[in-house]
Amino acid sequence: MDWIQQLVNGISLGSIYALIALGYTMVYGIIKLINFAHGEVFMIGAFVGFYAIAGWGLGFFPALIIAMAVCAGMGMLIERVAYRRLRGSTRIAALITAIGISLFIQYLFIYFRGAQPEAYPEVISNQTFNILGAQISSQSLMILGTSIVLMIVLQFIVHKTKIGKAMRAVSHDMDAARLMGINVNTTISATFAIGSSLAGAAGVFFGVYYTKIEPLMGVIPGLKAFVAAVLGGIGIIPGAMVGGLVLGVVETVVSGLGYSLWRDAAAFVILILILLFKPSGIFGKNAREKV
Amino acid sequence: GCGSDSAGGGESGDTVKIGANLELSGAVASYGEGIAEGIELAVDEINKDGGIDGKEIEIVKVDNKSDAAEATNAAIKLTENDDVVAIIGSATSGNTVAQAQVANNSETVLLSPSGTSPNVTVNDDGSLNDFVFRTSFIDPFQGTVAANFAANELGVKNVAIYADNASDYAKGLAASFKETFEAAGGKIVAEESYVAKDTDFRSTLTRIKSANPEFIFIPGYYEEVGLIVKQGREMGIDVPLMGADGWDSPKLVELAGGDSLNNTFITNHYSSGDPDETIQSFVTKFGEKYNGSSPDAFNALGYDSVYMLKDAMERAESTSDAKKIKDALSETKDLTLVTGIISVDEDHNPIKSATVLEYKDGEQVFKTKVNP
Amino acid sequence: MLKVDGIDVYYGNIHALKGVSLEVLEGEIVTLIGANGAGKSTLLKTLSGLLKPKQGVIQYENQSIVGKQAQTIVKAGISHVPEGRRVFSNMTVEENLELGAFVRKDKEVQKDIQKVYELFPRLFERKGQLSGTLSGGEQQMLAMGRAIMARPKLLLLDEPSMGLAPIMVKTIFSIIEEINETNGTTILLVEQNAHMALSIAKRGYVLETGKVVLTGSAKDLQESDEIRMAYLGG
Amino acid sequence: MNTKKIKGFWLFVILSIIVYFAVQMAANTGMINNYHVNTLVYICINIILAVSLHLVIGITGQFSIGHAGFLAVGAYISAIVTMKLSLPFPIALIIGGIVAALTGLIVGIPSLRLRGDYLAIATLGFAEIIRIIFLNIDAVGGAAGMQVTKMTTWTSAFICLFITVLVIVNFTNSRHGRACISIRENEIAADAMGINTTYYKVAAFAIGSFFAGIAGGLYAHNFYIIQPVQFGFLKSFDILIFVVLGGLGSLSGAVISAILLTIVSTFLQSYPETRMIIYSAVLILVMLYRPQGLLGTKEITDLFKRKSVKGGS
Amino acid sequence: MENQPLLKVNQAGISFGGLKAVSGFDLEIHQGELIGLIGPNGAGKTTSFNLLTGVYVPTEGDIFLEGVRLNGLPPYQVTRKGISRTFQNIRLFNDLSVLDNVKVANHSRAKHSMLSSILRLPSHFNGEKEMEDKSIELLRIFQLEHVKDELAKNLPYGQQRRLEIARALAAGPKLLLLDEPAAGMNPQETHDLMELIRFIREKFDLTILLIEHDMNLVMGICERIYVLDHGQLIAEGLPEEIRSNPKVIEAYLGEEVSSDAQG
Ligand SMILES: Nc1ncnc2c1ncn2[C@@H]1O[C@H](COP(=O)(O)OP(=O)(O)OP(=O)(O)O)[C@@H](O)[C@H]1O
Ligand SMILES: Nc1ncnc2c1ncn2[C@@H]1O[C@H](COP(=O)(O)OP(=O)(O)OP(=O)(O)O)[C@@H](O)[C@H]1O
Ligand SMILES: [Mg+2]
Ligand SMILES: [Mg+2]
Repeated sequence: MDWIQQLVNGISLGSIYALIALGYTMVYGIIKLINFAHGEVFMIGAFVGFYAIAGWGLGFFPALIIAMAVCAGMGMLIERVAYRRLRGSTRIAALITAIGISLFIQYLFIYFRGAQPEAYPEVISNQTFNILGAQISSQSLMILGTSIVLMIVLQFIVHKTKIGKAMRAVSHDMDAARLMGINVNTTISATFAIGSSLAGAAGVFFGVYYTKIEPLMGVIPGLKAFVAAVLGGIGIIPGAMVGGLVLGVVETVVSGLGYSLWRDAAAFVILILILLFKPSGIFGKNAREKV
Repeated sequence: GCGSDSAGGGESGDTVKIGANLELSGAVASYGEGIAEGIELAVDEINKDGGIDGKEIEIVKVDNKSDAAEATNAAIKLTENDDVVAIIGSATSGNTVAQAQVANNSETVLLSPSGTSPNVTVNDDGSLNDFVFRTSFIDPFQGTVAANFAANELGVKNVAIYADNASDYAKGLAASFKETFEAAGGKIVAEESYVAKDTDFRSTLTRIKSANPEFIFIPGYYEEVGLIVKQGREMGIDVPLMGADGWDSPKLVELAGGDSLNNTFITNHYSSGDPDETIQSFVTKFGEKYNGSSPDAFNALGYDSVYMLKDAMERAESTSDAKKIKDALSETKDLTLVTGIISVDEDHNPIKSATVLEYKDGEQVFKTKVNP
Repeated sequence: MLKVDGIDVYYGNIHALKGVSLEVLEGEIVTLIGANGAGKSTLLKTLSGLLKPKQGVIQYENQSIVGKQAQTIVKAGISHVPEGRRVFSNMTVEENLELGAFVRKDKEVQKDIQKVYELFPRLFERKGQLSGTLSGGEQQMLAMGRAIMARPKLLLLDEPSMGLAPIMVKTIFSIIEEINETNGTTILLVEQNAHMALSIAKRGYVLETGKVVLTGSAKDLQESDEIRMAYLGG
Repeated sequence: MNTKKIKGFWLFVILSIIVYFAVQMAANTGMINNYHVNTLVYICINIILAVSLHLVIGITGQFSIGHAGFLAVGAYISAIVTMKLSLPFPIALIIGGIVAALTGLIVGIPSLRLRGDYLAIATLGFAEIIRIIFLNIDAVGGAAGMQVTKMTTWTSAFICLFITVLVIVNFTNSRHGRACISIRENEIAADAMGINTTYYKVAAFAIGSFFAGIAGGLYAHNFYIIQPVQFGFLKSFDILIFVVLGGLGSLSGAVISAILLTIVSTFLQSYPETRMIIYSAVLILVMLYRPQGLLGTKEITDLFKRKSVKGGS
Repeated sequence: MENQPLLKVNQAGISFGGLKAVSGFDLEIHQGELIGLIGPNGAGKTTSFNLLTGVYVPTEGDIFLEGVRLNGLPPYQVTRKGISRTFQNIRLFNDLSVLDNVKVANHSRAKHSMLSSILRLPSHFNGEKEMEDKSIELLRIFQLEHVKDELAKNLPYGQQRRLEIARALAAGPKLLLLDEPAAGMNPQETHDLMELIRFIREKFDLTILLIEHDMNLVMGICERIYVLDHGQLIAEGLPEEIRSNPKVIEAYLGEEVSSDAQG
């Protein structure tokens, strides 16, 4: 087997997962909600990008910006309409609502445009380099680069800026955060806006890289991104990155060995093994409840 | 205690009630939707022309969520509550099998547009499902055609198969391809699978590439095949590729890109570029109804299913007696449809010729026609 | 400075405050004592905007603050040190202090942090430590320091001595007095430890099952027999 | 106290017998047709699933979102028993249940050490693994699935439902059930009170899996074919939704929401374009306006109790 | 045999990461004693309770109950061996009734099996009846019988604290550990609590170890007192000795406390 080639394949796949997982983990980190609708925001991002490029003839970057902006708005809207009311309720109620929102978006979308897929136009040319016998596409390098940059930016926002501090405060204790003069609603909206715009960006990259987009495209990557986030330690930004890459590489290696049908199973086996030996993910702190 | 009364069903006033049990949500919603579009186009046409025997067709559409249990449920609803005389559905073999016994028991005709697995009409134990028919080829036929084409026309010896493992259709094709190709003295150097909804095929393609095949057979649907072709070509796999009717969609060209599709072949029921009148008028009318889009295989099969029923009803001289209609269906002979000129054999499968097409810069070019 | 008139507060069906009225003058230390569940914390939460009263008036510097968001109230100069400290445990001591100054836009935040460190030298020693790993007394200091960072005019303290070692209790109380004296901060102090609270307060209110049952100067209250029996342990 | 519970028990038995015969009569006299009977069977299956998951999530508080995996095990194993080994259907159901329970043990023992979302994702992962295993076994048809003769009837479905509810209610109202509830309420305190928390978590999980397996047997023999795609995570979510929508911790809530949602979903089949939109909208609205679920933690009997007390006094 | 201590802790300790939360902890408690454990915040008092009850496994040293080594036993087994506890932050089963809270603690003393409960065999009814009777009796002692059907979370704070002690007793301990039972109580309530602790000690023939910051309570009822600071014992002795121990005054009591406590 072509090890280097497979590693390259795995990292390209993994960086897509990572890109989606970053937004996932961000939202989770702040309000502890498994936002199943994240995958749908990703889908919306892909379609907005598509319409911007194919419909209005915009270039890649304007399309990316528009998609991110629309998704940021979507994220805030979803939070406002569906999650805010549930802040005081059990997390499982919020989870079911998230599943509901996810289905709702999917089928509303199908209702208005049908279930058939769409093919992304080629907006950035794709060159293939040959390094050490492995084919590396410029697009996959771009995706990897983007995820790393976004990870660093996010890490910076959360740890160094004022809004980031507000986010962390809200995530620890909402009432205490209020007492510091933090506007909890605004902070959570901002979190959703950032997380969702990342999902939107991921959608556009996905479209460019894989060409095919369709209304149910968010389901599987959404789930995989969630797995990646848990793998890395949920709520931890670099963890999402590493989790995504690990997942991508594991899947690729398993397929590369000829067990492509077991690929998803293998990903879950790895996940479960990591959880069993390190119950809070690769980067998670094993915080036991203090008695 | 059912069946005795429902044989007289389907005749409520002066319409012909036909059920459509389709995958309109869930994983393969796009297939079900494609069939539904075809059905609607045909029904519009027929009703405009005065219906069947003066009666308008009324379609009762139900969603089975791409789930076999729901398909059973929906079929029972159609037969018991809506009293349809026939059901068109479903897109996948599994969901069709899930309603086959319901159709037999309630004596309702079941016509599957795209259920290609042999066990749709003939049960695992060899018994025939009296009331169940289909519009499409069965898997072994297309697989055989493709294998013969590869061995004889392209003259390749070492081939790889890359099949959709989540689809019985693709697995059926792969199996018959393998059997025929090996019988013809060829060698399968790699056999790999993917699962529908996958988007990244590079790792397996890398593996296939290192087996150095001269030809790759890729049974599956265009949604994934488009990506496989694109990614394969990017990785420098430039041998001929081949698939079957599941590839047939204008989307394939968009997804893979015209360049990548050069040197690929498919077996199909028909060629949308065929100047044949039936085909061209279908393509035109479809475009008119669905703002300019061109039909894929599901659209065509859904469309044909309605006409196949219409033909049988006219010959049976009944729009309500399911027994007569199923007898007429099993005697279908030389019926000209968009997807070919068909006759139904004793296993309730349509016999029709297959066309082999080649993609040239995104256009399908007629290559040969193979008779069964 | 603060005038509360006849407020009613509910948790769902539970009627936690029933027509409570009280007054705090500028520069005073006022204490609020009462048994468990009397509604002391509820009152403070209402003042700082975490809860909304169903009825009644709350005037702060002659302006109604009823229905205002917590962050607005903080900006107006009321800081609340909640029951159970509620420090942001995964953040460092210094980050907690910075958050205390969240609403401030001026450039003197760093200077004020130094001032807090002067007030609580222990916090300076631990400024880089995650606050969740501090001891209870240290966390209490942090919670108070954090509240001071907002430069409040009125400081609401909810049971600052709860669960603290006797020596810590003393320290905390002397710091409260110090804050009051040096910064001129007005303080509304909720305490179980009525003895200590009355010893530093000017006036006091006694709350029982959601109602004010007694009020007077700290001295009078300390000498009242009822109070001695119920809250000072005879 | 105890006499009241015994009374409730007999009430339940008598009510069940009445419901059973009412449906049976209606079907025999043609008042309801096959479609209705089939819907009722589907409702029974869904109630069994809901109640079995209720034991795991609602009672023991273990957030498992991979229940479809056990459904799949029960379905496939029982189908193998009847179709390949030609044994009678009741035996197939029991074997399906037992194998599902064993699978529950295998899944539960390692993963129940995890908490909250981590447990959720682990159970989801296990369910996917189970599904992929069936997908790769050609003897059971792989992706194409396995044809199964219809054997499930109203009678068999109802008997299974009756037993499931009885067992789970009896379990819940005993010291063992209380042990499980105490784990849900506060695991550390339960441990400190001498409860072997691991044992009870795993026991509840295995019992829940057993009945999910029984439901799987009924399911397989009702719909003519089983395929791995039927047992994906969306199926698990469907079951989870029954439990949460009814009210976590409320058995009657789970039952009622399983009934309601099955009816809603079946009814919406005829509105294919808007079906899932309406379904998801219902879900969202119920959760937004009743986040504690339809019945909260109460049982339907509590509502009667209160009324009768009021009426009596 | 008479002289064997009920509980013997030998050089026990535990670290979290680099932090030695408790180290070299020695403790000896004899049947029937009432012992206090005090120390500054973060001294390791609660942590030592967690060591005794199996919540944490000691990284050094040994713990013996009646000569039986407890190290490494999970909490539920420690409880069955005879140590039960209350928590610093109340941990009741909030959505269970008061009666059921106590019944849960009775659990391990009941015998009827899961099968007998599912099949509703006579042994189930007998077993449940016995549990119920025992629990009600306990509630009566704690004056909680009238609220037995209330949900635990709806009780006022003081009753919650009492319920927690009742629940701990239902587990049938030989040694009862109380972690700040008087926290958040006013002097009057604290006084009542002291009476209650004395009473149950007599009634159930208990040995009690308690953590408390309220010096009135500690000095009032404890026969001996251990003082922890920074995870280590700094003093041990009679209340009067502790009160005047300079180390304790410096680390914990503060100078004037002796006079205050009398007030
Ligand atoms: N979140 C809540 N939900 C419902 N009831 C509450 C809530 N918080 C407090 N209560 C009730 O309101 C009443 C007043 O509670 P509050 O916390 O204000 O009392 P407190 O005087 O501060 O007592 P403590 O000395 O225990 O702190 C109590 O009966 C309490 O049970
Ligand atoms: N699970 C844990 N992880 C890390 N550190 C811990 C853990 N449990 C306790 N500690 C640390 O051990 C030390 C002792 O804590 P402990 O809770 O035993 O104090 P305490 O004496 O009970 O204090 P208090 O009187 O405030 O309750 C503290 O520094 C605490 O932060
Ligand atoms: Mg309070
Ligand atoms: Mg402690």
